Amino acid sequence: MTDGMALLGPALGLSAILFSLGVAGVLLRRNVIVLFVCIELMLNAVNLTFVALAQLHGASGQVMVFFVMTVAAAEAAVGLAIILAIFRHKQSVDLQNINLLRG
Amino acid sequence: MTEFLDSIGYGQWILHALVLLPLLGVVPVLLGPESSAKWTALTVTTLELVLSAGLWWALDPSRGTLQLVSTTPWIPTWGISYRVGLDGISLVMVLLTTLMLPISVLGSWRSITKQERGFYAMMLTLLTGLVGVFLALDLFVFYIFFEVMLIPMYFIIGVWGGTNRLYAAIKFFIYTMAGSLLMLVAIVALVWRIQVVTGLTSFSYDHVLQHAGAAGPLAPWLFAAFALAFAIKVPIFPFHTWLPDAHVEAPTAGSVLLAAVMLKIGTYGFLRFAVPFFPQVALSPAVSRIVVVLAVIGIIYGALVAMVQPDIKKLVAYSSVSHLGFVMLGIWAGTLQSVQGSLMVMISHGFSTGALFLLIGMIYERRHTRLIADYGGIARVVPLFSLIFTVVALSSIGLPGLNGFVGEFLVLLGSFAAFPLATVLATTGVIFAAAYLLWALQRMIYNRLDNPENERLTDLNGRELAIMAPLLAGIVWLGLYPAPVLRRMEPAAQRYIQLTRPSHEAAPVAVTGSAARVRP
Amino acid sequence: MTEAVFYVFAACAVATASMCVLSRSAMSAVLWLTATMLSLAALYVLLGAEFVAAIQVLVYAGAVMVLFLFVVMLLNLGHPTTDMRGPAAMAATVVIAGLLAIQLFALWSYSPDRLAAEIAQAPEFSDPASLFAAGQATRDDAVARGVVGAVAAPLFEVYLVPFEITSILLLTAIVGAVVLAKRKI
Amino acid sequence: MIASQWVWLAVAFPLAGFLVNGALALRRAPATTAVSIVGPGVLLAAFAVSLGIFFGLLRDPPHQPHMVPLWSWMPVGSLDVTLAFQVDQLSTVMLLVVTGVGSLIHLFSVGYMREDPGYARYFAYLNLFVVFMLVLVLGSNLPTLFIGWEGVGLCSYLLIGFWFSEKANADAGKKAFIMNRIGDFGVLAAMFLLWRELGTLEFADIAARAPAGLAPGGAIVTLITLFLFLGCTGKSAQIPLYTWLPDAMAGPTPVSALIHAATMVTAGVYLVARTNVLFAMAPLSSALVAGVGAVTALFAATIALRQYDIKKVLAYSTVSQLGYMFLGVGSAAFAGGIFHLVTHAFFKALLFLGAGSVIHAMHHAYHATHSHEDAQDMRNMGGLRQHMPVTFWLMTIATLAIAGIPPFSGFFSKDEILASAFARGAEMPVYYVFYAFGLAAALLTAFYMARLIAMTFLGDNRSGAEERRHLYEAPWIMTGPLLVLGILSVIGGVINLPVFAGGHHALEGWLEPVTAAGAAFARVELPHGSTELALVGGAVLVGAVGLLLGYRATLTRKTPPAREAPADTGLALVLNRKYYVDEIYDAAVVRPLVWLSRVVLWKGVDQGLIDGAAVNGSARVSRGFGWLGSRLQTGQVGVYVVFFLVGALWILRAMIR
Repeated sequence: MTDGMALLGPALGLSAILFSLGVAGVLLRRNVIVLFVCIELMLNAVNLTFVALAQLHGASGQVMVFFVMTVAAAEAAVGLAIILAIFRHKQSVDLQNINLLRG
Repeated sequence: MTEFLDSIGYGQWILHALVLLPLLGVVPVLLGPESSAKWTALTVTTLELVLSAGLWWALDPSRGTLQLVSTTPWIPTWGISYRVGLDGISLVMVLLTTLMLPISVLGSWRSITKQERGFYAMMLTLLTGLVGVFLALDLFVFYIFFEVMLIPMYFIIGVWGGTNRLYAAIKFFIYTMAGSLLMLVAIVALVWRIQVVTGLTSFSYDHVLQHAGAAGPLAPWLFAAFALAFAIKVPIFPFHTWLPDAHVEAPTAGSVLLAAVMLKIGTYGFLRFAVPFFPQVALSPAVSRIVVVLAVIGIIYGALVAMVQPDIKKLVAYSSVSHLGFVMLGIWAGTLQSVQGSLMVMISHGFSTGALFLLIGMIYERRHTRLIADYGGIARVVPLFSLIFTVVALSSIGLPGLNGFVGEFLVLLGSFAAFPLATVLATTGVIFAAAYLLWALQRMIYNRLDNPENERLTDLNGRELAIMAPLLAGIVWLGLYPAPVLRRMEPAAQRYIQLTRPSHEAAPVAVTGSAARVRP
Repeated sequence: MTEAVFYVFAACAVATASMCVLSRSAMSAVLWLTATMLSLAALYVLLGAEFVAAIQVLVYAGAVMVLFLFVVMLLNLGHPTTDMRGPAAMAATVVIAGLLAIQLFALWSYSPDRLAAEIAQAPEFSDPASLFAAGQATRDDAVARGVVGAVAAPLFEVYLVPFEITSILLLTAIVGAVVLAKRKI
Repeated sequence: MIASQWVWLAVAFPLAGFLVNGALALRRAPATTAVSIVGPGVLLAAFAVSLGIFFGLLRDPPHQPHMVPLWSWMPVGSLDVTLAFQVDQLSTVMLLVVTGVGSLIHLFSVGYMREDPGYARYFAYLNLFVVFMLVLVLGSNLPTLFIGWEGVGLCSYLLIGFWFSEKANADAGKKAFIMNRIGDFGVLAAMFLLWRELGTLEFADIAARAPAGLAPGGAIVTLITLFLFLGCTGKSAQIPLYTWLPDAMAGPTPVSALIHAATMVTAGVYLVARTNVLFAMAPLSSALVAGVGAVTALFAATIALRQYDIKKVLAYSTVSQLGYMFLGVGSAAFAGGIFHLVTHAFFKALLFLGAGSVIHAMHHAYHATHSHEDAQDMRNMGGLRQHMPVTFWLMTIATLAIAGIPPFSGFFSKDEILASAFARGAEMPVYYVFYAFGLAAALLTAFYMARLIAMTFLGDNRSGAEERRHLYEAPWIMTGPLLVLGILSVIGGVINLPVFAGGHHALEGWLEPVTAAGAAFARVELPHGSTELALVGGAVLVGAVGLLLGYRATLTRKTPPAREAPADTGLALVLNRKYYVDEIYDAAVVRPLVWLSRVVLWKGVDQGLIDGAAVNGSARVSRGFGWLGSRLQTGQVGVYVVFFLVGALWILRAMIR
């Protein structure tokens, strides 16, 4: 048992708080960019979980964090490009004005 | 002939060849140029016909059991094997199929002008499905072929059909699919029940047939699922409304195959699967009563509705409902005469309705209308067409001496002992049949020629005569000398009766005491 | 000592994340998030993942967040009044996020001992010691080969194929982003 | 003399003729000469075969029919329907009548139809008809008979609608076929019952097994015979299925002579005689047969009184005479019925051909002057005796024969039927009523026939001055057959001369082996002595009075030509419109059926209920669900997130304890 292992529970709890904050942001905000920011926050919460559990399970947890970061980077790039395209079209980043998925 | 077939090992490879050949034929059709697609398709289907002809001799007519059975393991863990074989009933159905295919390819010769490769590829795939359905002796394989033939037909109607083709194609597809999915559930449930009892998982027809009693209390439900799938296919009133739409919208070849072969898969399914698996349910008084009443309703209802159709294709479609009612009546009556009669109706309906659709297709190519009212008096300009149309219509009416009569007569004669009242009512169908077809005949080819567009009609050409010739020959041959066909089918029909009513003697039932007194 | 440092950075992370969610302008939200990431990087160090912490600072807080800032500035949204949703959404947020927090916060009580006990009860896993052994092996590895080597070994051995796929994903994302963002190609 | 085994030749000749003529008909170029030779030639050959067989039988009358199996038709288990002919006394009589009278009518047709564009087609049909008619009378079992039975119906259909470009003709053909089909339904049902009860469909076996296998007078045998008789009413135009026969006159006149007078329509009588054992065992059915026959005889005769179309008169006369035949066979006088069948074939064929000759002349006259008057309307005729003396005299002979004036053939046969009905009255008094009906019908028959002759041949000519110059006697190819039929009409009675006329009921004796089975159950003892003479005298008197009345009633009044004739009123109108039976059938059966099919079944059940409600209904329900689902897709990401999170919470709740 190292020091870090005692922090497993608190780390997981912190990750829960951060994740819930991210969810709250997604629900609360209408600005698409802020939405993205909140999603990044949620991803970071998950990363924290991975790192915390890596103490038990081995380096796989840390490797996962790399993958998450890569995907997050890709997502940010594409997502922001989409926001740019939408903004050009609608002159707005407000979610209420964006309902292309309407059935 | 038998020696020759033995010498080339015919029995070992023929069934696989019949299933695979059309599928292989798809490749050159798709890869070749657009213009040669129909030639390739014609070659392949004709080859298939020639190959299948040998089955007539390869089958031992003295035995009613399944012959030329060949089994190849496929998915052993689920007890699924590719298992094919045939008896007298499958034999005639396969021959009917392989005969109809080259004819329908020839019938599409001029009428299919767009995406010919796709069309003929579909036709060949359909042939594989149809032949496979009649040969399959494994429930899983049967189900697969059952679906395989559905998809090409969907495209044939949906792509090369008439104006309202999408509605018809989707209706056809969903109707059939609804039934066949239930059937799949029933197949799996039945196999599962049998596995519970015998400890052996097997979709093999023989195994399932032998242990179908294991279904126990599930039997009525399983039978209902099988029956619904086949009833839609037949179609039995009130599951028939896909048929007129599909027929009207389908191109000629589609209508021909639909009527001549695909409808028979429903009745074949009853004969091969549904009734032999669950005879106690199927032939119980309650179910019998329902089926027979529906069959008689189908006969009369189909005829009456056919009578008032303004569209000649719809008329023939409804007449199919009527004819297939006879088949159902005969299957349920369960005497040798009625079962044989049902089989004869299946065959002769293939010939006469197939021929009717071909003829309608030929005249449609010239006038581009199917409305009866648009014709009239054309016997004067197209005498050959009129002659053949009349003969075929008469065969459909059931004129003795032509093929339609033999089956109907045997069905009714055989069914009378079992269901006297229903049979008498069904017999009135012959009156209505005369009414609707003769009325249509009169309005189309007799009367005064008062539409100037009809003046320019040209009579049948050589290709069209070549299409009709084998059908006409069959119509007359089956009408006057059906004995060889009847003898081929008799052992299989006997076996069906033994399977379904082990207690009864298969010989014609003399119910009353008076007849028994007369018999020596 | 370690625990005290942990709670300090944890408090920082929660505070900055809250500011990020609540701050009015997009610009400040991005900046607050960057602060959260830096706090998390510190926590990673405490949890024994030094290399991840470095990457977090360099790539995440550095590169990705700069991308966000670029876009925010590019759009030049000015100072919007607010983009908060109405009271109904607020209530829904409180309910949903609250429930989620309560559910997830159950994880707080997870200690290695409890985990070991639960795993031992579950019939599928035989030996909890084998799980913890993997963690111990990593730490030993880090001592032997350095923090980078401990992560690199599994990354290029076990996860080689996913790693390569990730590179293709990145390439696709680049192309996609260019196609989407350009007016005309 | 020809052995019975060669009887198939009699069928094969016309069949070959049909094939040759059919092939010629499909060619564009007419082949009049070839058709003229082949058409009647094959019939004459068949007649020669028939004669040979007849003489063979005459020399050595068999007690069992000679069976000539052709091939096994429907072998299914114990049912083994063989296509087989049987040659016995009854079938030989029919064979002779069909081929003999048929030959004459074929010859007549050469003259009558020569100029028709469908000449080859006509002979093809006619030959085919003979094929089927021979199959009908020769068939040794019911299914074989049924081939012929339906086959003649088909040919009748084709020949009635021969000039199919007229809707009325095509209508008439269709009506004939469908009405016959109603009757065929009866024959089929009877077959099913027979098969169930006796296990056979062979006539010989039926005759052998029925006495033991069926209860005499029982419900089963009554039902069988009723079904059979339903078939007979269709084929032989008895009430209630008679209305097709008058319409059938739309066909060429020789066709009316052959099919609708001499041969096909008598098939019903033949069938009753063939299955005489069944009818003899079912007195109730026999009474019904006799009753329907008697009523039809009288009913049709009344209609014939007020018809103006010469062929329509003869058509109703045929219906009426067929009624007589059924009165005969219904009175167990099977031989008597067949006797009348034979003599009727002679004189009615003669009448029709004579009428054909008249129509031919009138048609040519009107054609020459481009007039569109009706060549068949008797009001346009009159005084034709001067122009067509041969036809006139021959038709007069036929008239005397049908009116029952001795010594013409009709006298003997009609008298025998009436006497039989009278004799049956001793057992069942209702037969006295039938007898009275028959006698009344005889009076009316004489009346309308005299009217026909008087309107057509006597008095002033009303066809018009111009047309009169174009009226000629028919050529020899037409008058020749008439002459032969005339001779037969005179001497035809000789085949069954009664005792009082110095004979010994030769035909009855000849048919004895066939009718013996029935005779075991029902036998008529014809009255003897004074009763017999009184009956005979009464019948002759009635006939003579009828003739006289008809003659006087027609000639004393001036008949205006058709175009100037005042409309009929009152009873005459009712009779002229045939009691409105066609209209009643149309309103009571045809229209309701079509309405039911179209409005209720097709539009209502099929399109409305099944397709509309059930099929498209389920489609609409699923589309409804789909619409509901699509309403959830607001396009607002926040809403999706809420859904997503609620689901995630739900799953978490299950996972985290």
